[in-house]
Amino acid sequence: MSSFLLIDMILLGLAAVVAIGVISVRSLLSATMLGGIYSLLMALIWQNMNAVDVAFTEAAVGAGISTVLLVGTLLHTRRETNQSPAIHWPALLTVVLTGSFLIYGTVDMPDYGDASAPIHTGRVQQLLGQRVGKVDNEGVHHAWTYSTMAEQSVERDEPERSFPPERSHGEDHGGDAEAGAHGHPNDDFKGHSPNTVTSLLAAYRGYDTMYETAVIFTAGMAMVLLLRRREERA
Amino acid sequence: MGTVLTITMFSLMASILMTLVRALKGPTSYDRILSVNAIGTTTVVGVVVMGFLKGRPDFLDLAVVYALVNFVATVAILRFVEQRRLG
Amino acid sequence: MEWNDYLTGVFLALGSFLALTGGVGILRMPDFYSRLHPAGKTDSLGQLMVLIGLCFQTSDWLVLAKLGLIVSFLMLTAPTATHAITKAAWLEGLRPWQRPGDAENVYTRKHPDKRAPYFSAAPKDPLASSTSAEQGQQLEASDE
Amino acid sequence: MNLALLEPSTASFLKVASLAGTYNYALYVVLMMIGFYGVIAKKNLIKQALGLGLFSTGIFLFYISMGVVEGGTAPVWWTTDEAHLLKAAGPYDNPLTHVLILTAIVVSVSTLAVAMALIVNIQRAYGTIEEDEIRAIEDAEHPGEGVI
Repeated sequence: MSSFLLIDMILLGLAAVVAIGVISVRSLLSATMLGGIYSLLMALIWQNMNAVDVAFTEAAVGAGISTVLLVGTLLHTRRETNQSPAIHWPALLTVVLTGSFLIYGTVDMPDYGDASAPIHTGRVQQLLGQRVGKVDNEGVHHAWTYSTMAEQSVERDEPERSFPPERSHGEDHGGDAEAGAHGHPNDDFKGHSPNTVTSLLAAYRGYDTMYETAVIFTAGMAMVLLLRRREERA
Repeated sequence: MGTVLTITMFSLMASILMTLVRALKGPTSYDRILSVNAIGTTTVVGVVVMGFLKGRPDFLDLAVVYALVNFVATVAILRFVEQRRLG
Repeated sequence: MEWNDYLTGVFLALGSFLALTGGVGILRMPDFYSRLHPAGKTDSLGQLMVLIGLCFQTSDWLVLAKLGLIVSFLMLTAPTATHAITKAAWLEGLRPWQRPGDAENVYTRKHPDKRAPYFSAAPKDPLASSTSAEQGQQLEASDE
Repeated sequence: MNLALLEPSTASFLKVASLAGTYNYALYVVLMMIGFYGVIAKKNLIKQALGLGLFSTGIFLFYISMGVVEGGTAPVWWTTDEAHLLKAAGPYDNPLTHVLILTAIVVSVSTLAVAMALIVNIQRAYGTIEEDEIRAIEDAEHPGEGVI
C-alpha cells in the first residue's frame, strides 16, 4: 500500500469522526467550529487527490465564507439546540439501509486510481487528449498526453491519433486551416492556460460557468431580499 | 527524502488527531476555538509538506490562502464571542 | 543524500517532534490556560521548523518566496489569534486552574475536565474591578 | 485468485466482502450518510443545513476520486523548476471532475447562504429555529389546517 493511500484513509477516518461530532454536539458554535475543522481536513484530502483547484475553492468557500455565514446566523438566532433523544431509530434505520444500498452500488465501480477506468478512456478522453494547455518548453509538453496513456493502458480499435508536430507558440495561435491540416479537428484548446482545469472551465464547460455566476447572483439577491423585508416590517 | 517527508506528514496527522480529541471534548468553547486555530496551522504546514511529498511544490499558494482564511475564521468566531457570552 | 537533505531531515525531525508534543500537550494539559502553551508552540515554532527545513529542498526562488510568505503570515496571525482567544476567555471570566494548597487557591478544581469549567463573576473591565481580596470573596461566593 | 474466472455473482460477493480497491467509495458513503442522518433526524434547522453540507461533501469526494490516476500529478502543466518539469510530464489526473466540482462547491455555498437567510427570517417570525416548536406554534395559530 502506498503512503498516499494510507494518508487518504487516515484523513477520511478523521473526517468521519469530525462529521459525527458536527452532527451530535449540542452547542451550535461548536458545530460551526467542527465544520471549519472538517473543511480544513478536506483541503488535505483534496491536495492528496491532486485536486488543487478544488482545494482553493474550498479554502475560500468552505473554511472562509461558510464559517462567517454560520457565525453570522448564530448571532441572530440561538446558541444551543434542544435536548433531543440520543439516537433517532427510524432515521438511523433509513440511513443504514440507504448507505448499504449505495455501498452495494459502488462495488462495480472501477478501482481507485485505475488508469483504464471509463472516465479516462471515453469520449471525454478524446476532448481532453488534445494537448490541453500546452507549454512551449521544447519537447516537454508532448511527452505525455491522455491519449498516449489510454493507448498504453487499453488496446483500442481506433486508429492511432497523431498529434501536431511541435510549433512555436505564435504559430499555434494562427489560422485554423493550418491546425486542420495537421489532422486534429477537435483542437479547440490551443494556446490556452497551462492549467487544464481553467482551459476546460473556459471552453468545454463555459455555459456551466456562466450559469454558475447566475446562481451566485440569484442567491445574493435572495439573501438581500429576505433579510431586508423583515427589517422593514419590524 | 520521501521517507522523512512521509514521517513528518504522519506526525502532523497524529497531532491533528490529538487536537481533534480536545476539540470534541473541550469543556469550554475557548478550548474548541484554540483547537480549531491549532488544527488550521497544522493543516497549512501539512499542505506544504504534501506539496513537497507529491513533487509539485508550486502549489504553495494554497497554503498562503489557508493561512489567511484560518485567521479570518478565528477573528469571525471571536467577534461572536465579544458580542455574546459563551459557556 | 546531499548536505541539504541532512539539514532538512534535522529541521523536519524537530518540527515533527514539536507538533507531536504540542498535540499531546493540548490533549493532556489540565485547563485552558495551560493548553495555550503547547498550542502556541505548535503554531509558531513547529511550523517554523518544518517550513525552514523545506526551504533547503528547492532551488526555485518562487517557491522560496511563497514559503517565506507563509512563515511571515503564520508568525503574524497565529500569535495574534492566540492572544485574542486568551483575552476573550479572561474577560469572560474563565479562571485558571491551580493545585490544591496553592497560595490563592480560590479557583481550585481537582481536575477541570471532570467537572464544569470555572467561570468567575469577574467584571468585564479589569481596571474598574475591586481589590483582589474582594474579588476572591466574590469568586468564592459564585463558586457555590 | 482471479476474479474474472469466477461466476459474476461470486466475484461480486468477494469484492463486497473485501472492498478491494473501492474502500474509499464506502468511506464516502459513510460520510454522506452521517450528513443524511443529520438532515432527517435533527430538529434544529442549522444542524440540518450543516448535515446538507456534509452530504454534498461526500458527493464531491466521490467525483474527485473518480478522476484520480495512480501515480498521477495535478493537471497543471506550468511549473518554473526544471527538475519538476520532468515530474510534470507524468500522468495527470482527469481535470473534468475538478471542473464539475468547482461549480458544485459554489452552488452548495449559495444554497447555504440562502438557507441561513431563511433561518434568520424564521427566527424573527417564530422566535425559534427548532422544527417541532415551529410546528407547535403553527398548530396553535391555525388549528386544524395542519403544517406540511
